[in-house]
Amino acid sequence: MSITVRYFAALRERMGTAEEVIDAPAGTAAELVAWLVARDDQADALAHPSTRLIVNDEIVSREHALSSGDVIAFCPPFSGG
Amino acid sequence: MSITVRYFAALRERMGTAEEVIDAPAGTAAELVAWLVARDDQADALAHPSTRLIVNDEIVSREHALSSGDVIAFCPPFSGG
Amino acid sequence: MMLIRVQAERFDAGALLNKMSGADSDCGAVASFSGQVRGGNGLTALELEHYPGVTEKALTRIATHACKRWDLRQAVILHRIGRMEVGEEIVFIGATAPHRRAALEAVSFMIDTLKTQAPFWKKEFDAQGERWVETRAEDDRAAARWLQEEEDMSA
Amino acid sequence: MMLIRVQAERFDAGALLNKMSGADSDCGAVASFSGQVRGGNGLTALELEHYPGVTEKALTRIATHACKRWDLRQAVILHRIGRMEVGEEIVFIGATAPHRRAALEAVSFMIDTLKTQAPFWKKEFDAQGERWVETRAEDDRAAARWLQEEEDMSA
Repeated sequence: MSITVRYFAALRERMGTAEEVIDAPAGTAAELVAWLVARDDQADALAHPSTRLIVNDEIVSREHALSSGDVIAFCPPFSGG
Repeated sequence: MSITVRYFAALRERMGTAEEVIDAPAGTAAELVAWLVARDDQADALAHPSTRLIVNDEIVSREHALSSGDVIAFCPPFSGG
Repeated sequence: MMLIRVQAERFDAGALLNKMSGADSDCGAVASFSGQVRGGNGLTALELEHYPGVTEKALTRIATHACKRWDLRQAVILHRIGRMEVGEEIVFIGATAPHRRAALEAVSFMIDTLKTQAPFWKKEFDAQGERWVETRAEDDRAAARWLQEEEDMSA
Repeated sequence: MMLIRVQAERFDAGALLNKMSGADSDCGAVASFSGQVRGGNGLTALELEHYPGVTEKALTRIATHACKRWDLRQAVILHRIGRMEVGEEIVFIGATAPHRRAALEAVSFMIDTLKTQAPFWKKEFDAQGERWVETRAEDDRAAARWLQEEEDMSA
Protein backbone atom coordinates (compact mmCIF):
# COMPACT_ATOMS: atom_id res chain seq x y z
CA MET A 1 0.00 0.00 0.00
CA SER A 2 1.09 3.58 -0.60
CA ILE A 3 2.15 5.54 2.51
CA THR A 4 3.50 9.07 2.71
CA VAL A 5 6.21 9.25 5.36
CA ARG A 6 7.38 12.53 6.87
CA TYR A 7 10.38 13.11 9.10
CA PHE A 8 10.91 16.15 11.31
CA ALA A 9 13.87 17.94 12.89
CA ALA A 10 16.66 15.56 13.99
CA LEU A 11 14.89 12.63 12.32
CA ARG A 12 14.62 14.55 9.05
CA GLU A 13 18.36 15.17 9.13
CA ARG A 14 19.09 11.56 10.05
CA MET A 15 16.88 10.15 7.30
CA GLY A 16 18.22 12.67 4.80
CA THR A 17 14.76 13.60 3.57
CA ALA A 18 11.67 15.44 4.79
CA GLU A 19 9.17 13.26 2.98
CA GLU A 20 8.96 10.12 0.86
CA VAL A 21 6.13 8.07 -0.60
CA ILE A 22 6.74 4.36 -0.12
CA ASP A 23 5.00 1.17 -1.13
CA ALA A 24 4.94 -0.85 2.09
CA PRO A 25 3.13 -4.05 3.13
CA ALA A 26 -0.15 -3.57 5.05
CA GLY A 27 0.24 -3.54 8.82
CA THR A 28 0.66 -1.42 11.93
CA ALA A 29 2.88 1.61 12.45
CA ALA A 30 5.32 -0.63 14.35
CA GLU A 31 5.49 -2.98 11.39
CA LEU A 32 6.16 -0.04 9.07
CA VAL A 33 9.04 1.04 11.35
CA ALA A 34 10.50 -2.52 11.19
CA TRP A 35 10.20 -2.40 7.39
CA LEU A 36 11.98 0.99 7.27
CA VAL A 37 14.77 -0.24 9.58
CA ALA A 38 15.22 -3.38 7.40
CA ARG A 39 15.57 -1.05 4.40
CA ASP A 40 18.07 1.25 6.10
CA ASP A 41 19.86 0.95 9.49
CA GLN A 42 19.70 4.74 9.96
CA ALA A 43 15.94 4.32 10.55
CA ASP A 44 16.52 2.68 13.97
CA ALA A 45 15.90 6.10 15.56
CA LEU A 46 12.27 5.80 14.42
CA ALA A 47 11.90 2.86 16.81
CA HIS A 48 13.06 4.89 19.82
CA PRO A 49 10.27 5.17 22.44
CA SER A 50 10.62 8.98 22.52
CA THR A 51 9.69 9.23 18.81
CA ARG A 52 6.06 10.22 18.42
CA LEU A 53 3.92 9.03 15.55
CA ILE A 54 1.33 11.27 13.91
CA VAL A 55 -0.98 9.69 11.34
CA ASN A 56 -3.26 11.97 9.32
CA ASP A 57 -2.64 14.77 11.84
CA GLU A 58 -3.46 12.73 14.96
CA ILE A 59 -1.00 11.28 17.46
CA VAL A 60 -1.28 7.49 17.38
CA SER A 61 0.28 4.51 19.14
CA ARG A 62 2.62 2.07 17.44
CA GLU A 63 -0.23 -0.44 17.30
CA HIS A 64 -2.20 1.84 14.97
CA ALA A 65 -3.16 0.01 11.73
CA LEU A 66 -2.16 1.96 8.62
CA SER A 67 -4.30 2.28 5.50
CA SER A 68 -3.23 3.00 1.96
CA GLY A 69 -2.99 6.75 1.41
CA ASP A 70 -2.13 7.51 5.05
CA VAL A 71 0.40 10.21 5.94
CA ILE A 72 2.61 9.15 8.84
CA ALA A 73 5.00 11.59 10.49
CA PHE A 74 7.89 10.65 12.77
CA CYS A 75 8.52 13.32 15.39
CA PRO A 76 11.35 13.72 17.91
CA PRO A 77 10.24 15.04 21.32
CA PHE A 78 8.74 18.52 20.92
CA SER A 79 10.80 21.49 22.11
CA GLY A 80 8.81 24.64 21.30
CA GLY A 81 7.87 27.56 23.50
CA MET B 1 1.20 62.39 75.26
CA SER B 2 0.80 63.74 71.74
CA ILE B 3 -0.30 61.20 69.11
CA THR B 4 -1.08 61.80 65.45
CA VAL B 5 -4.03 59.66 64.42
CA ARG B 6 -4.83 58.92 60.76
CA TYR B 7 -7.98 57.31 59.39
CA PHE B 8 -8.28 55.75 55.93
CA ALA B 9 -11.08 54.96 53.49
CA ALA B 10 -14.35 53.91 55.22
CA LEU B 11 -12.86 54.77 58.64
CA ARG B 12 -11.89 58.24 57.42
CA GLU B 13 -15.47 58.85 56.30
CA ARG B 14 -16.86 57.43 59.54
CA MET B 15 -14.59 59.55 61.75
CA GLY B 16 -15.20 62.62 59.60
CA THR B 17 -11.50 63.45 59.38
CA ALA B 18 -8.34 62.09 57.76
CA GLU B 19 -5.99 63.12 60.56
CA GLU B 20 -6.03 64.62 64.03
CA VAL B 21 -3.42 65.26 66.69
CA ILE B 22 -4.66 64.29 70.13
CA ASP B 23 -3.35 64.46 73.66
CA ALA B 24 -4.01 60.98 75.04
CA PRO B 25 -2.88 59.16 78.21
CA ALA B 26 0.16 56.85 77.80
CA GLY B 27 -0.69 53.23 77.00
CA THR B 28 -1.13 50.61 74.30
CA ALA B 29 -2.89 50.97 70.95
CA ALA B 30 -5.87 49.10 72.44
CA GLU B 31 -6.05 51.64 75.27
CA LEU B 32 -5.95 54.48 72.76
CA VAL B 33 -8.88 52.89 70.90
CA ALA B 34 -10.85 52.66 74.19
CA TRP B 35 -10.06 56.33 74.83
CA LEU B 36 -11.26 57.30 71.33
CA VAL B 37 -14.49 55.27 71.71
CA ALA B 38 -15.14 56.92 75.09
CA ARG B 39 -14.75 60.31 73.38
CA ASP B 40 -17.07 59.39 70.46
CA ASP B 41 -19.27 56.30 69.87
CA GLN B 42 -18.54 56.46 66.13
CA ALA B 43 -15.03 55.25 66.92
CA ASP B 44 -16.26 51.74 67.79
CA ALA B 45 -15.29 50.65 64.23
CA LEU B 46 -11.65 51.17 65.23
CA ALA B 47 -12.06 48.28 67.69
CA HIS B 48 -13.23 45.87 64.99
CA PRO B 49 -10.79 42.94 64.58
CA SER B 50 -10.54 43.57 60.82
CA THR B 51 -9.14 47.07 61.40
CA ARG B 52 -5.36 47.08 60.99
CA LEU B 53 -3.10 49.38 62.99
CA ILE B 54 -0.01 50.94 61.48
CA VAL B 55 2.33 52.83 63.82
CA ASN B 56 5.17 54.84 62.28
CA ASP B 57 4.71 52.95 59.00
CA GLU B 58 4.80 49.44 60.49
CA ILE B 59 1.84 47.14 61.11
CA VAL B 60 1.52 46.54 64.85
CA SER B 61 -0.71 44.57 67.19
CA ARG B 62 -3.17 46.15 69.59
CA GLU B 63 -0.76 45.44 72.43
CA HIS B 64 1.82 47.79 70.91
CA ALA B 65 2.86 50.48 73.46
CA LEU B 66 2.59 54.00 72.02
CA SER B 67 5.12 56.77 72.59
CA SER B 68 4.61 60.51 72.40
CA GLY B 69 5.05 61.70 68.83
CA ASP B 70 3.88 58.40 67.27
CA VAL B 71 1.72 58.39 64.16
CA ILE B 72 -0.96 55.71 64.33
CA ALA B 73 -3.12 54.87 61.33
CA PHE B 74 -6.39 52.95 61.42
CA CYS B 75 -6.90 50.93 58.24
CA PRO B 76 -9.92 48.98 56.98
CA PRO B 77 -9.03 45.72 55.20
CA PHE B 78 -6.96 46.47 52.08
CA SER B 79 -8.64 46.13 48.70
CA GLY B 80 -6.12 47.15 46.06
CA GLY B 81 -5.03 45.36 42.91
CA MET C 1 16.18 45.52 38.81
CA MET C 2 13.04 46.58 40.63
CA LEU C 3 10.54 49.19 39.53
CA ILE C 4 7.94 50.25 42.10
CA ARG C 5 5.58 53.07 41.30
CA VAL C 6 2.32 54.52 42.64
CA GLN C 7 0.80 57.12 40.34
CA ALA C 8 -2.45 58.84 39.41
CA GLU C 9 -1.57 58.97 35.71
CA ARG C 10 -2.64 56.26 33.28
CA PHE C 11 0.11 53.94 32.06
CA ASP C 12 0.77 51.85 28.96
CA ALA C 13 0.97 48.17 29.95
CA GLY C 14 2.21 47.14 26.50
CA ALA C 15 5.05 49.65 26.61
CA LEU C 16 6.02 48.39 30.09
CA LEU C 17 6.02 44.81 28.84
CA ASN C 18 8.20 45.67 25.86
CA LYS C 19 10.60 47.64 28.03
CA MET C 20 10.98 44.65 30.36
CA SER C 21 11.47 42.27 27.42
CA GLY C 22 14.14 44.43 25.83
CA ALA C 23 16.15 45.04 28.98
CA ASP C 24 18.06 41.78 29.31
CA SER C 25 19.03 39.21 26.69
CA ASP C 26 19.88 36.76 29.47
CA CYS C 27 16.16 36.46 30.13
CA GLY C 28 14.05 33.89 28.36
CA ALA C 29 10.80 34.52 30.19
CA VAL C 30 8.62 37.57 30.71
CA ALA C 31 5.33 37.28 32.61
CA SER C 32 2.81 39.99 33.34
CA PHE C 33 -0.52 40.62 34.99
CA SER C 34 -2.62 43.69 34.56
CA GLY C 35 -5.82 44.54 36.31
CA GLN C 36 -8.36 46.94 34.90
CA VAL C 37 -11.67 48.43 35.99
CA ARG C 38 -14.33 45.84 35.20
CA GLY C 39 -17.68 47.08 33.94
CA GLY C 40 -20.74 44.99 33.37
CA ASN C 41 -22.58 45.22 36.70
CA GLY C 42 -23.51 48.86 36.39
CA LEU C 43 -20.16 50.02 37.73
CA THR C 44 -19.18 53.38 36.29
CA ALA C 45 -15.91 54.20 38.03
CA LEU C 46 -13.49 53.36 40.83
CA GLU C 47 -11.63 55.54 43.26
CA LEU C 48 -8.39 54.27 44.77
CA GLU C 49 -7.12 55.65 48.06
CA HIS C 50 -3.78 54.67 49.57
CA TYR C 51 -1.41 55.41 52.46
CA PRO C 52 1.41 57.44 50.87
CA GLY C 53 4.85 56.25 51.90
CA VAL C 54 3.59 53.09 53.54
CA THR C 55 2.25 51.81 50.20
CA GLU C 56 5.60 52.19 48.46
CA LYS C 57 7.34 50.43 51.37
CA ALA C 58 4.85 47.55 51.21
CA LEU C 59 5.26 47.17 47.44
CA THR C 60 9.06 47.27 47.73
CA ARG C 61 8.89 44.58 50.40
CA ILE C 62 6.70 42.40 48.14
CA ALA C 63 9.01 42.77 45.11
CA THR C 64 12.10 42.17 47.26
CA HIS C 65 10.51 39.06 48.68
CA ALA C 66 9.75 37.81 45.13
CA CYS C 67 13.35 38.46 44.04
CA LYS C 68 14.63 36.43 47.00
CA ARG C 69 12.26 33.52 46.45
CA TRP C 70 12.67 33.24 42.67
CA ASP C 71 15.60 33.81 40.33
CA LEU C 72 14.33 37.03 38.72
CA ARG C 73 16.06 39.68 36.66
CA GLN C 74 13.33 42.28 36.98
CA ALA C 75 10.28 42.78 39.18
CA VAL C 76 7.81 45.55 38.38
CA ILE C 77 4.82 46.75 40.41
CA LEU C 78 2.90 49.77 39.21
CA HIS C 79 -0.39 50.79 40.85
CA ARG C 80 -2.65 53.70 40.12
CA ILE C 81 -4.50 55.84 42.64
CA GLY C 82 -7.37 58.29 42.27
CA ARG C 83 -10.38 58.00 39.99
CA MET C 84 -10.57 55.51 37.09
CA GLU C 85 -13.27 54.81 34.54
CA VAL C 86 -14.40 51.37 33.32
CA GLY C 87 -11.72 49.76 31.13
CA GLU C 88 -8.87 51.82 32.56
CA GLU C 89 -5.84 50.01 33.93
CA ILE C 90 -5.40 49.80 37.73
CA VAL C 91 -2.30 47.72 38.28
CA PHE C 92 0.59 46.18 36.34
CA ILE C 93 2.79 43.40 37.70
CA GLY C 94 5.71 42.05 35.72
CA ALA C 95 8.66 39.73 36.14
CA THR C 96 11.49 38.56 33.91
CA ALA C 97 13.60 35.51 34.61
CA PRO C 98 15.87 33.02 32.86
CA HIS C 99 13.13 30.39 33.31
CA ARG C 100 9.39 30.60 32.83
CA ARG C 101 8.29 29.00 36.08
CA ALA C 102 10.05 31.71 38.11
CA ALA C 103 8.52 34.56 36.10
CA LEU C 104 4.98 33.11 36.18
CA GLU C 105 5.00 32.23 39.87
CA ALA C 106 6.56 35.54 40.90
CA VAL C 107 3.80 37.47 39.10
CA SER C 108 1.09 35.40 40.81
CA PHE C 109 2.80 35.87 44.16
CA MET C 110 3.13 39.64 43.78
CA ILE C 111 -0.49 40.30 42.80
CA ASP C 112 -1.85 37.92 45.47
CA THR C 113 0.29 39.50 48.15
CA LEU C 114 -0.41 43.05 47.03
CA LYS C 115 -4.14 42.47 47.54
CA THR C 116 -3.74 41.80 51.26
CA GLN C 117 -0.45 43.52 52.19
CA ALA C 118 -0.50 46.94 50.49
CA PRO C 119 -2.64 49.75 51.94
CA PHE C 120 -4.93 50.47 49.00
CA TRP C 121 -8.69 50.94 49.25
CA LYS C 122 -11.17 50.78 46.39
CA LYS C 123 -14.46 52.63 46.24
CA GLU C 124 -16.97 51.65 43.57
CA PHE C 125 -19.40 54.06 41.93
CA ASP C 126 -22.63 53.12 40.14
CA ALA C 127 -26.11 54.53 39.55
CA GLN C 128 -27.09 53.61 43.14
CA GLY C 129 -24.22 55.53 44.68
CA GLU C 130 -20.86 54.58 46.08
CA ARG C 131 -19.45 51.89 48.35
CA TRP C 132 -16.09 50.71 49.70
CA VAL C 133 -15.00 47.36 48.35
CA GLU C 134 -14.68 44.62 50.94
CA THR C 135 -11.77 42.19 50.93
CA ARG C 136 -12.79 38.88 49.44
CA ALA C 137 -12.10 35.80 51.58
CA GLU C 138 -10.69 34.27 48.40
CA ASP C 139 -7.98 36.96 48.33
CA ASP C 140 -6.97 36.21 51.90
CA ARG C 141 -6.70 32.52 51.03
CA ALA C 142 -4.61 33.23 47.92
CA ALA C 143 -2.12 35.29 49.91
CA ALA C 144 -2.07 32.78 52.78
CA ARG C 145 -1.25 29.96 50.34
CA TRP C 146 2.14 31.54 49.46
CA LEU C 147 3.10 32.03 53.09
CA GLN C 148 2.05 28.47 53.89
CA GLU C 149 4.22 27.18 51.03
CA GLU C 150 7.21 29.04 52.45
CA GLU C 151 6.63 27.59 55.89
CA ASP C 152 6.38 24.13 54.32
CA MET C 153 9.62 24.67 52.44
CA SER C 154 11.51 25.86 55.49
CA ALA C 155 10.06 23.11 57.72
CA MET D 1 -12.35 34.86 21.43
CA MET D 2 -9.35 32.80 20.46
CA LEU D 3 -6.33 33.93 18.47
CA ILE D 4 -3.95 31.21 17.28
CA ARG D 5 -1.11 32.11 14.98
CA VAL D 6 2.13 30.55 13.73
CA GLN D 7 4.30 32.98 11.83
CA ALA D 8 7.88 33.67 10.75
CA GLU D 9 7.52 37.43 11.21
CA ARG D 10 8.47 39.17 14.44
CA PHE D 11 5.58 40.40 16.59
CA ASP D 12 5.02 43.15 19.15
CA ALA D 13 4.13 41.58 22.51
CA GLY D 14 3.20 44.94 24.02
CA ALA D 15 0.79 45.71 21.19
CA LEU D 16 -0.81 42.26 21.61
CA LEU D 17 -1.20 42.87 25.35
CA ASN D 18 -2.82 46.26 24.80
CA LYS D 19 -5.14 44.86 22.15
CA MET D 20 -6.29 42.14 24.57
CA SER D 21 -6.76 44.67 27.39
CA GLY D 22 -8.84 46.98 25.25
CA ALA D 23 -11.12 44.32 23.81
CA ASP D 24 -13.53 43.73 26.67
CA SER D 25 -14.54 45.99 29.54
CA ASP D 26 -16.12 42.98 31.27
CA CYS D 27 -12.59 41.72 31.92
CA GLY D 28 -10.70 42.67 35.05
CA ALA D 29 -7.66 40.52 34.48
CA VAL D 30 -5.10 40.21 31.70
CA ALA D 31 -2.18 37.80 32.04
CA SER D 32 0.62 37.15 29.59
CA PHE D 33 3.75 35.16 29.10
CA SER D 34 6.34 35.78 26.46
CA GLY D 35 9.39 33.73 25.69
CA GLN D 36 12.42 35.11 23.94
CA VAL D 37 15.75 33.79 22.69
CA ARG D 38 18.07 33.70 25.70
CA GLY D 39 21.71 34.59 25.15
CA GLY D 40 24.48 34.30 27.68
CA ASN D 41 25.89 30.82 27.05
CA GLY D 42 27.39 31.59 23.67
CA LEU D 43 24.10 31.01 21.87
CA THR D 44 23.84 33.15 18.74
CA ALA D 45 20.52 32.10 17.20
CA LEU D 46 17.66 29.62 17.19
CA GLU D 47 15.85 27.92 14.35
CA LEU D 48 12.30 26.76 14.91
CA GLU D 49 10.81 23.98 12.77
CA HIS D 50 7.19 22.86 13.01
CA TYR D 51 4.60 20.58 11.44
CA PRO D 52 2.36 22.91 9.41
CA GLY D 53 -1.33 22.25 9.93
CA VAL D 54 -0.79 19.92 12.88
CA THR D 55 0.78 22.72 14.93
CA GLU D 56 -2.21 24.99 14.46
CA LYS D 57 -4.57 22.15 15.40
CA ALA D 58 -2.55 21.42 18.53
CA LEU D 59 -2.51 25.08 19.59
CA THR D 60 -6.24 25.41 18.95
CA ARG D 61 -6.84 22.33 21.09
CA ILE D 62 -4.74 23.80 23.91
CA ALA D 63 -6.56 27.16 23.83
CA THR D 64 -9.97 25.48 23.61
CA HIS D 65 -9.06 23.30 26.58
CA ALA D 66 -8.04 26.41 28.56
CA CYS D 67 -11.34 28.15 27.68
CA LYS D 68 -13.28 25.13 28.94
CA ARG D 69 -11.33 24.78 32.17
CA TRP D 70 -11.30 28.47 33.13
CA ASP D 71 -13.79 31.30 32.63
CA LEU D 72 -11.83 33.21 29.97
CA ARG D 73 -12.83 35.93 27.55
CA GLN D 74 -9.80 35.64 25.31
CA ALA D 75 -7.02 33.13 24.78
CA VAL D 76 -4.07 34.00 22.57
CA ILE D 77 -1.22 31.77 21.40
CA LEU D 78 1.28 33.16 18.94
CA HIS D 79 4.43 31.22 18.06
CA ARG D 80 7.20 32.08 15.64
CA ILE D 81 9.00 29.71 13.31
CA GLY D 82 12.23 30.03 11.34
CA ARG D 83 15.43 31.73 12.44
CA MET D 84 15.62 34.08 15.45
CA GLU D 85 18.51 36.02 16.97
CA VAL D 86 19.24 36.45 20.69
CA GLY D 87 16.67 38.73 22.33
CA GLU D 88 13.99 38.14 19.71
CA GLU D 89 10.55 36.97 20.81
CA ILE D 90 9.60 33.31 20.24
CA VAL D 91 6.16 32.90 21.75
CA PHE D 92 3.36 34.97 23.27
CA ILE D 93 0.61 33.52 25.43
CA GLY D 94 -2.22 35.66 26.75
CA ALA D 95 -5.53 35.31 28.56
CA THR D 96 -8.18 37.71 29.75
CA ALA D 97 -10.82 36.84 32.32
CA PRO D 98 -13.20 38.45 34.78
CA HIS D 99 -10.99 37.14 37.61
CA ARG D 100 -7.23 37.08 37.99
CA ARG D 101 -6.80 33.46 39.07
CA ALA D 102 -8.38 32.23 35.81
CA ALA D 103 -6.18 34.44 33.61
CA LEU D 104 -2.95 33.56 35.47
CA GLU D 105 -3.59 29.82 35.61
CA ALA D 106 -4.72 29.63 31.98
CA VAL D 107 -1.49 31.30 30.81
CA SER D 108 0.63 28.86 32.84
CA PHE D 109 -1.40 25.94 31.52
CA MET D 110 -1.10 27.02 27.88
CA ILE D 111 2.68 27.52 27.90
CA ASP D 112 3.29 24.31 29.88
CA THR D 113 1.08 22.29 27.54
CA LEU D 114 2.47 23.89 24.39
CA LYS D 115 5.96 22.71 25.33
CA THR D 116 4.98 19.05 25.22
CA GLN D 117 1.91 18.96 22.94
CA ALA D 118 2.70 21.18 19.96
CA PRO D 119 5.02 19.92 17.20
CA PHE D 120 7.77 22.55 17.35
CA TRP D 121 11.48 21.78 17.32
CA LYS D 122 14.26 24.15 18.33
CA LYS D 123 17.77 24.08 16.98
CA GLU D 124 20.45 26.12 18.75
CA PHE D 125 23.42 27.75 17.02
CA ASP D 126 26.66 28.82 18.70
CA ALA D 127 30.35 29.10 17.88
CA GLN D 128 30.71 25.29 18.20
CA GLY D 129 28.00 24.57 15.66
CA GLU D 130 24.35 23.57 15.92
CA ARG D 131 22.27 21.12 17.92
CA TRP D 132 18.63 20.14 18.38
CA VAL D 133 17.23 21.05 21.78
CA GLU D 134 16.17 18.11 23.92
CA THR D 135 12.96 18.16 25.90
CA ARG D 136 13.64 18.89 29.54
CA ALA D 137 12.22 16.39 32.03
CA GLU D 138 11.03 19.44 33.96
CA ASP D 139 8.79 20.40 31.02
CA ASP D 140 7.20 16.96 30.95
CA ARG D 141 6.51 17.21 34.67
CA ALA D 142 4.98 20.69 34.31
CA ALA D 143 2.58 19.49 31.62
CA ALA D 144 1.76 16.29 33.50
CA ARG D 145 0.87 18.30 36.61
CA TRP D 146 -2.10 19.96 34.82
CA LEU D 147 -3.47 16.67 33.54
CA GLN D 148 -3.08 15.12 36.97
CA GLU D 149 -5.03 17.99 38.48
CA GLU D 150 -7.86 17.41 36.01
CA GLU D 151 -7.98 13.73 36.87
CA ASP D 152 -8.05 14.61 40.55
CA MET D 153 -10.91 17.05 39.97
CA SER D 154 -12.98 14.58 37.99
CA ALA D 155 -12.28 11.71 40.40
